[in-house]
Amino acid sequence: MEDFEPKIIAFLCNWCSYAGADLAGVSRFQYPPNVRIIRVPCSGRVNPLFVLKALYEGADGVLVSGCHPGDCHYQSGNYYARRRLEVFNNLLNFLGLNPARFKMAWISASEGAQFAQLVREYVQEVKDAGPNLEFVREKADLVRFLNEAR
Amino acid sequence: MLFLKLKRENFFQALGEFSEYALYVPRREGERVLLKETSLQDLPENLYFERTTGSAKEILFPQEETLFYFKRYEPLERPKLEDRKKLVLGLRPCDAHGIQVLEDNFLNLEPVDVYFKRRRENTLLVTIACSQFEDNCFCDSLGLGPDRLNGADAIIYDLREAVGVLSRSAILSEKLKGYAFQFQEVENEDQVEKGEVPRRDPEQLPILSPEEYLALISEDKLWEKISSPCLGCASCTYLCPTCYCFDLQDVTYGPVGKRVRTYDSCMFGLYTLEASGHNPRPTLKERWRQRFLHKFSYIPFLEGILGCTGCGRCIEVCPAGIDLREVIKDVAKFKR
Amino acid sequence: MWQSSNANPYLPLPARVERVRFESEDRSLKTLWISLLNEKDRENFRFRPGQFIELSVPGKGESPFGIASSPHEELLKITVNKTGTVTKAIHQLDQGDFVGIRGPLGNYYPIEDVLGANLFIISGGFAFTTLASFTEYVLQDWSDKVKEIDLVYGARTPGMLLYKDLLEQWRENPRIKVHLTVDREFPGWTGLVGFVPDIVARVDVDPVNTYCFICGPPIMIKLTIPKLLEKGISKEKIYTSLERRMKCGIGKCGRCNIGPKYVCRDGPIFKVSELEKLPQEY
Amino acid sequence: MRQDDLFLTCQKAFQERGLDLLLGYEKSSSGFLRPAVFTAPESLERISWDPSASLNLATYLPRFKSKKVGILAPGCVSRSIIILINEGQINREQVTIIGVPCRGLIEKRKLGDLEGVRLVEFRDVSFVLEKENQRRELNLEDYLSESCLSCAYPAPVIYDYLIQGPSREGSKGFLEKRIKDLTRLSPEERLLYFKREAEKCIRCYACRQACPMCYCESCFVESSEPRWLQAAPEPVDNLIWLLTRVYHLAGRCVQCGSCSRACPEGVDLMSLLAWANQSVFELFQYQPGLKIGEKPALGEYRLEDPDFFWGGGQTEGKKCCS
Repeated sequence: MEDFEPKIIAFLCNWCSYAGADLAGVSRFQYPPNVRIIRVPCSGRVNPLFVLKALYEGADGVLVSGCHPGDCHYQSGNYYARRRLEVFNNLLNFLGLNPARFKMAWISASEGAQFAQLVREYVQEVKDAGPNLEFVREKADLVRFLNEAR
Repeated sequence: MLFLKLKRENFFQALGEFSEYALYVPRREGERVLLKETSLQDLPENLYFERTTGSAKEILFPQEETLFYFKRYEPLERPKLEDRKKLVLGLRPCDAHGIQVLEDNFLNLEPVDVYFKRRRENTLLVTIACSQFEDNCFCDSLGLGPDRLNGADAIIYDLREAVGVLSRSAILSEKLKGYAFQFQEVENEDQVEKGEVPRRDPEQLPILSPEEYLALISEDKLWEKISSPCLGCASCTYLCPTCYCFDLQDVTYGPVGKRVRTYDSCMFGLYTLEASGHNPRPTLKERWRQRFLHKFSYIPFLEGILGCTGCGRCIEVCPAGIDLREVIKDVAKFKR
Repeated sequence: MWQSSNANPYLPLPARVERVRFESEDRSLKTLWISLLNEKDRENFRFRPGQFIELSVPGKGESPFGIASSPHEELLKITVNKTGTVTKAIHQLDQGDFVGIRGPLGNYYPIEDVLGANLFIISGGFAFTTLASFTEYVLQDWSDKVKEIDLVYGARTPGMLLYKDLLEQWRENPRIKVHLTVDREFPGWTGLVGFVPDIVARVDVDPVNTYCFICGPPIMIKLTIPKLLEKGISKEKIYTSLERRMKCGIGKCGRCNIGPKYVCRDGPIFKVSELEKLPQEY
Repeated sequence: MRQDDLFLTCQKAFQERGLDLLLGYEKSSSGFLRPAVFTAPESLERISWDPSASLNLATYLPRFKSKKVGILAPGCVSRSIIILINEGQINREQVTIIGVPCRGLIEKRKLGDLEGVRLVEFRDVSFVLEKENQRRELNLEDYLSESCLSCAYPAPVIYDYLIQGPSREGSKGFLEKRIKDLTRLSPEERLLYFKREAEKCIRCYACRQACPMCYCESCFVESSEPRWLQAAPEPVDNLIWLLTRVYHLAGRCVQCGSCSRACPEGVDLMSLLAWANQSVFELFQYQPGLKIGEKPALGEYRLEDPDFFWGGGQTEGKKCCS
């Protein structure tokens, strides 16, 4: 899988992680372009269904990142996220999903370098895991029709 | 109709004539009995098949079916019709009654449903007369009986050394003839030799006329009583051999998509919920009335046959233990 | 209706949106003019006022809409209220977009059965569509074969009245008496004020020789029928068009029935005398 | 437990509390219990309670928000009631809890070929079935639900009236062992196992409807905007449905087994549910349905909660099952 370029969906909180990603860009920290960012108001806004939906639609990995504990713009959103996503992550592991499919992180607005490092690490993790074939919706017939209809 | 008698070994040989058909029979998989493709060699010698967990409708009306593919931004559609020929062996007479109800809805009432039609034309349904009554089944109480042809193309009777086949399908009759040691045209299915058919004193169920049922439409107390333990799940309707209600949904992938037909259930609140928020069947009371009257009044009205096969699946699976036989009795008490 | 058994009744005919217009002041109602793409489909598509179509937005789904144009118009007209997934998608459509049409479906207002009589057409809100088609059709083709025509049409506000161009034309037309009403007083509004059932009660009609046609929200229909009965009009002479959640539109999918009648196949137009025998599920 | 004790206590509760209705069970023609709504004290003669019950009666409670309701409650049901109260679905004052002892509930599916027979009676550790005039005595323990074999609280946790009688001893083990066995498999094998289970699902939603905690008026699975998954029972779609329902029940499920018994296709729901609860317990030391006034585990937080996020403090001791 040398040339496998994973598609990763990143749900980043508006106040810290999104700003952190922005800083990584502004500071020209290099990181692979495999991440598609979706900005959310808070890591607490991330419904686990977002994660499942992303995988279902074909993402190879999903990253959720928010403010460090104690730094939430809304006081406590990330504490809730921490509980919920950990339980959710546990469930995914028990289900037998490759652990690389879902990652949770804390990135503050000043951690541009860390964001770049996180993405580098995570992209490599997903590359090692290979493409998501196990948790994606059945669409072979639609793909076939698309190719025929072209 | 042709009635044929074949020696057992000849019957299995005769099935070899259907090489262009995929053979489907009920097969046990863990806790469930499913209709599965199988090879001729794997058929049981005694031709005994367990009753399927789900109903036979899936062979002609699958839970999920693509009607057509389309391009989203260009006028292009491509219907998807299934052409696979199937020989389905080992279903029960009650399953065949269910098929008849489906045929009436999809084929006999205009307009014709081309998807169902194509499948029906490509399917040979050969049922086997029951050798015993199953748990909770009550076809005999509905006057249907475990030895009837109903909507099947042919039914098999166990005549000990021989196999009796009553066929109304030209294809089946033609192909089986060469293997039979005896065959004759018959007018009426009661004329044929059926071997040992299970008999019992049927439980007496008071089945009213469609009009009498319809007259109970506004007996709110009755429907409320019946529906009060109901949970509103769809296990009864999804497993029912005559429930044919469906939903249509679009599934997309980039610029293309498909329209998919899936089972739907009158027991769900969303089933009749209108976009405005108005729901003409807001509670389980109305939904139960719909489910019951559809089977016992509307289908008899529109199609001339009973919309219940007496297979008992709904009784077996109901998580609230609602017993349709008792419901039938309760309803009859309200007859005016 | 579908003539040939070989036709696939689930397959929409390809069509194109030719023109769109916001119909109401709050932009919740949008009117679309649609044409069938294929010459042959255009020839075969013959409808009568009261019938409906299933409009597909490919990828979003399908919904039923009453045809609002008169049979003589070249384009099909529908008016769509933005409420759910499909209607939201329809509101996003613009001139040139492709859609799919199945139909015409259902029965129609039986003009042949009511010749020589007075017509009393009653409607409220955006359910005016098929009755607008019917009114225009009667004025065009049957004007000399019916007697008096009264139209009561109401909306919440003047800005929510549909087809103001048509209403304007009819107001000039001596063959029809148009009673427009809104729920309450508005500056500049010179028409009637009050709910449709109350206005209906005030209109003077001949109870013996009048046929009524009602289409509106369920509550309006429920309140209007008694007013007509009070006038002495027989239940046999009141027609109403019903609305239900539909999927297939051809009496197969099971959900739109009221008793043994399917709104999509046996309706949507029923006599009140027929409805009486059915459960009150509408 | 004596039948007359049950009847008299329920009748007493009905009158003393001025109940509008009482949720209990009655015998069906096959001798197995089925839920029944009793609306008059006289009708209570039919009320019955034994291990052939299946549905968790608390499932019905949110339907009767404005009524005074009595309910028969073994341990699991009483815990469901506590959660319903804690989540604001019902008021403590409106429910009258008639605690009943519980010896575990039969999993009808385990009867296999015997299914559909008539249930004659329950004895101390066994029960008697009749099929075609043949009687068979079966050991109760062998036919109990998986959930009951791992039930820590068979006796009611709260009650207003209590019917005396022996309850099964609280025991953990069965599902815990199943989980352990599953975690010994490779992730690929586990995923295959759960996918096979999911393939059985016909999306009839009997599990959801039979669950007292699934009281949402609209469920994500039927949402059209956004549409999370298809209505068609595709394997991955089914998996998302099962998984998300389990996630929604993490730390709220009392493992009554009502959903599992309701499933017409025999999908293994209990493993996932038990795992979710076990996770919640190991992470937050939380057990659902034991205390009135408690918030659900995922509806609160503590500053010192374990933190396995990248960039967070803790990365060691991360529980993973492979």
